[in-house]
Amino acid sequence: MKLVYFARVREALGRNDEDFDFPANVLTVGDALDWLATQSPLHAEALADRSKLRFALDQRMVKADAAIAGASEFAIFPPVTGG
Amino acid sequence: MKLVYFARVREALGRNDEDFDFPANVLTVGDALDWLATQSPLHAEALADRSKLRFALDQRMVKADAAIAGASEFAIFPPVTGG
Amino acid sequence: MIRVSVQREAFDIAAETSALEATGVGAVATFTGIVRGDDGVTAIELEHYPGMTEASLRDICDAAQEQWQLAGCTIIHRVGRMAVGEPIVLVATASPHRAAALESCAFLIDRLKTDAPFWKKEYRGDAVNWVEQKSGDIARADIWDS
Amino acid sequence: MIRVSVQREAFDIAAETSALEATGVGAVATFTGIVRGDDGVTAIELEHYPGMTEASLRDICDAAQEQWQLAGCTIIHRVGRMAVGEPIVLVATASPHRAAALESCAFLIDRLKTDAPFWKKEYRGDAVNWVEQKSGDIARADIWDS
Repeated sequence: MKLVYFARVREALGRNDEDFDFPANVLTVGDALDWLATQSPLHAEALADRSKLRFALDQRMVKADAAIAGASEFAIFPPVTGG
Repeated sequence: MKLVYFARVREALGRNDEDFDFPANVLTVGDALDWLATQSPLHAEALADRSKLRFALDQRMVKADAAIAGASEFAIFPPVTGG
Repeated sequence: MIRVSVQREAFDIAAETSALEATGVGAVATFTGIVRGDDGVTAIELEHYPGMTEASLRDICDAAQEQWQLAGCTIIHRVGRMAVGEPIVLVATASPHRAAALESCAFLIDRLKTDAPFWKKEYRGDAVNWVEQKSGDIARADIWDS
Repeated sequence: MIRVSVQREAFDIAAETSALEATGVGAVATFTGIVRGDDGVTAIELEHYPGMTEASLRDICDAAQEQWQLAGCTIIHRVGRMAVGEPIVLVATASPHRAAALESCAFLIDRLKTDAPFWKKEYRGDAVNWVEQKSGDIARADIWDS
């Protein structure tokens, strides 16, 4: 699955995107965050405060309990601040 | 006193403005309308339906019970329809 | 900044909003009224009361500035003959707050329709008639008093 | 008519309102957001999520057209770096009804602030920080759901 990052998350991770194959027990966005946090100290820190994170699957906003099955693009970013 | 007319009132009277010296017993806008209606059949007709008339004294909107004393310009016109 | 204008020529919305943006606040709202071709109308003609009109538009801007925090308030109203599709009136405001900018535009246009001495004729080809005041416009303007 | 654009360059409000006026209705409203120089801010920089941004802006226009009778709905949002005083965003609507045009502009800008994937950095000279989402913006967007 392609992970894409924006704004503060992108800067904290030092990359725009990366690819991961999640293990079979990763079912939801929340599971994926837990697993990602184990991949590096940088991931652990960037994803620590869930209240400051928002998510999109295939470019649709979703909550942390959304199932990731079938999605090809998983975006993680801070609350939006446009306008 | 200078009378000025606009829109349908102006067209009904066939003039933009005219001057009148109101008699001493004409105190209010309403009195003035009663008196003006006696000046010609054209005035009587143009001023007959008070519900379709609005008034300004020295370019300030007023009601029919407003005193005309001291005013130099008395405008009579239909309800406004701008915008 | 208050700017009112009664004019025959069309207005330049970009120039008007630029002037409001230059007040340094974050929100500019506008409302433009356009000649509608409803019921076969082909053109309109607007008459006004010179002097009183400008004063009443300034009064309406003053009232808006009392009710909302505005850095600028602009009303431009055209007079004379206008074809269907031409702009008639522009109201525009600048404020630190987006809701204030939009709400004050609603106030300005509602108030203008009941307080400013303009009168509108409609043309349908050669036929012409004076437009009657709409009771809905009076009701809408009264909302702001409550 | 729905038109959304995410672009680096400034927009032309006159061209946008002309397109909306050409829909043939009587009322066009606009809201422009401008970079404020509050608290020493000298510039901002906007990042977005290409693809998702345009889709979310179209969704917001669709939602406005469900709620109000609109002949046209336009959202233009700039990205990249902008100095204080520069316009950031334009929302504009055309409707047969003036209240619908103004209210739908308020809806569009409120909704955009919580739903569209833009992120804003503030520059104060060389210092830079990401802007935090305002709880007031969330509360304002929620009003439209009630």
